[in-house]
Amino acid sequence: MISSLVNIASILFVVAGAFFFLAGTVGLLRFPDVYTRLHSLTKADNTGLGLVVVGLAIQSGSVLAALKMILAWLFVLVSGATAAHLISTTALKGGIRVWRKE
Amino acid sequence: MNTFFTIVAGFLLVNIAAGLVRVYRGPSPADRMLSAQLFGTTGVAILLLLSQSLSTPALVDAALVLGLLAAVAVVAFVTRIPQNERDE
Amino acid sequence: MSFAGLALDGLLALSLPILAWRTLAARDLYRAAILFITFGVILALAWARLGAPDIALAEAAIGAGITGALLLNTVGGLSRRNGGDDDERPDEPTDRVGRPWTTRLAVAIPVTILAVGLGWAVLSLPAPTVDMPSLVGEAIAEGEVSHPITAVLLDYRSYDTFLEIGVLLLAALCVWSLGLSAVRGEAPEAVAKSPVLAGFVRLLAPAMVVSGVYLLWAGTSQPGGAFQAGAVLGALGVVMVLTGLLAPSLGRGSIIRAGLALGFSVFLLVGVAAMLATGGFLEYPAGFEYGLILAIEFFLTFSIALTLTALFTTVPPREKKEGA
Amino acid sequence: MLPQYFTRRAALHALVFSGLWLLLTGGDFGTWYLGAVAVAAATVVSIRLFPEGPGWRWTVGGTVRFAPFFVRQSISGGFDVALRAIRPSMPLDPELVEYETSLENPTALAFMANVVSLLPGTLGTEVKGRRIVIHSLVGARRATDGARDLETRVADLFGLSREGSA
Repeated sequence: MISSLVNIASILFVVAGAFFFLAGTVGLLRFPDVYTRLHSLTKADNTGLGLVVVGLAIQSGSVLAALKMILAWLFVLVSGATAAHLISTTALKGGIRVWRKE
Repeated sequence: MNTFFTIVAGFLLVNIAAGLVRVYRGPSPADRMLSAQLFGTTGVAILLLLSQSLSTPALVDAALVLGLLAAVAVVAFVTRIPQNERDE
Repeated sequence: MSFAGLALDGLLALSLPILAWRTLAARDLYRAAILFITFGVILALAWARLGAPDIALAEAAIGAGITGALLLNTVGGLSRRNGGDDDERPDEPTDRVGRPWTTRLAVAIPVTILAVGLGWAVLSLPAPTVDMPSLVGEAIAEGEVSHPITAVLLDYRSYDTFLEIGVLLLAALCVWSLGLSAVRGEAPEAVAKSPVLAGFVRLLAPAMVVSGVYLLWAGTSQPGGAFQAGAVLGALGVVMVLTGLLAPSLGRGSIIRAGLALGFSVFLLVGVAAMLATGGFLEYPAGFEYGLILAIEFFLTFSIALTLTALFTTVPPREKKEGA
Repeated sequence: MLPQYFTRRAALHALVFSGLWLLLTGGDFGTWYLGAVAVAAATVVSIRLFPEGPGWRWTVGGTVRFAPFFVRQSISGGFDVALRAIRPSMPLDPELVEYETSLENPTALAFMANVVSLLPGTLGTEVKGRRIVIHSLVGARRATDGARDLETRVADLFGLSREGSA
């Protein structure tokens, strides 16, 4: 009973995570300039990974294993935000203009 | 349950494949770099899913290393690739 | 195997050769570098599916991490040399690569021969004549460590790692002999002075050190080991050179040279000493295996990390400390 | 006074890195001999790379107040950008906003610039002195309001008193 509840919760979290990854990819392809694409890189994918980690963590059955996966998420969070900052600063300095609505 | 995780892993791999269109189109070097960074994040998620579905805890270590080193290439990109100063 | 697993494997098997082809056929070197990083990520996933988590780990560290930085670094260096004239700068940051048919042919012939040879080798693979499982079982009975992976890795991996550190050392010497100019970060001021970059390194450096030593320890009972640990610490060295925290000459020449040779030397010394004691090269006396191997791997990790950083900066260390 | 402070800081760092080591090894205390090497090396690296004092304290109360805010905001940030990407009309009206913070501490400033990127509709780009250039999808007004709110919370988290925070 409990294990099937855990399974359902796990499936919900992982599916929600996969949805955010999909949205991130759609943003990567549809958004008009490098800055808007960076929005989808930092937010959609990190939320997606966070949800996948939660879904897997409640499956793992060990607190330490769950914490280790959360640690992996934190590493990605830090490097994702830093990468977005560095890439957007370089793009601004490189003279890539901000896309504006017509 | 393991089949479900494998399916999601496959779905995320398709996401990477679709994202390659952005690498192909660019147009700026920054666009290509950010796509590669995105694939790294997706790769971490796939490795975590595979670690569960294949019951291989060591793959969590691989995901950890991938996450830890994901930004190294970005640091190399911003410090080594010259950016064109375009006219405003 | 489930259908889902088969589909995932098929997707991996399909995307790897396509990515490899696109990487080689890319219009310019920068795109090729980006595609290579992606290739590294997918390759790590493929190794994970093939049940080789240790290679997946190495590929994540080397392929997606440090090789990507190495290639981007090279692309940056090349476009600096070629794009001196500001008006002539192409839209892309790198030169277009011309590929005359002679070059293509010169590459295509050996590659085709290799591919055919490999295909033939795989198809004509004989039934294994060496009974690996029973050999491993014997080794476990002889050795001190009980975990089968531990025993195999520690007893048989020695030669492998020994040759790897030798090759790396030779590569560093070859790069030094080319007389290239020193690599240093040349970020625009807004990036170099950004507190975000400094904060990132501040956070990352100790995490990489702890993770690196963890991988070294992990190698004794699960995937991991000196090479993976060295790759993580080498990546840290690369980031520190690029952000200007470490001079490209790395430090005092004699100390750096000694550090590069340390892993190889300790390995050789222990191996020879073991030969004098037990009669076989790298055959450790009973009861000392675990400690000896861990000590060797420790020094190897240090040397591998230092060698990777030295390979990246491309200049031999000076005898006197720079700026002292 | 200074040496005492230095060792306290080193001890604190060592404690954090020991926690990281135990987490990675799965709580294996039998690995203390290598763990000690790892923790010592990491502590030396972190103190040697940045010898100047931090100028801030990590406050427990601030962390407890910050964590739920962070989780809530990053989920809503993810939702916001996901909806923008998937809706056929793709509502985007980007503009660049400069926000001047009163945070002087570089670590707090870097932390803030990074977290701005995880809030709904805002992306922290260039940091010029104490000004953060924000690329906003939600207009200048909401970006500034969000940044001001975040600034207060970051100051709370780092135990900094904002100058002129009236």
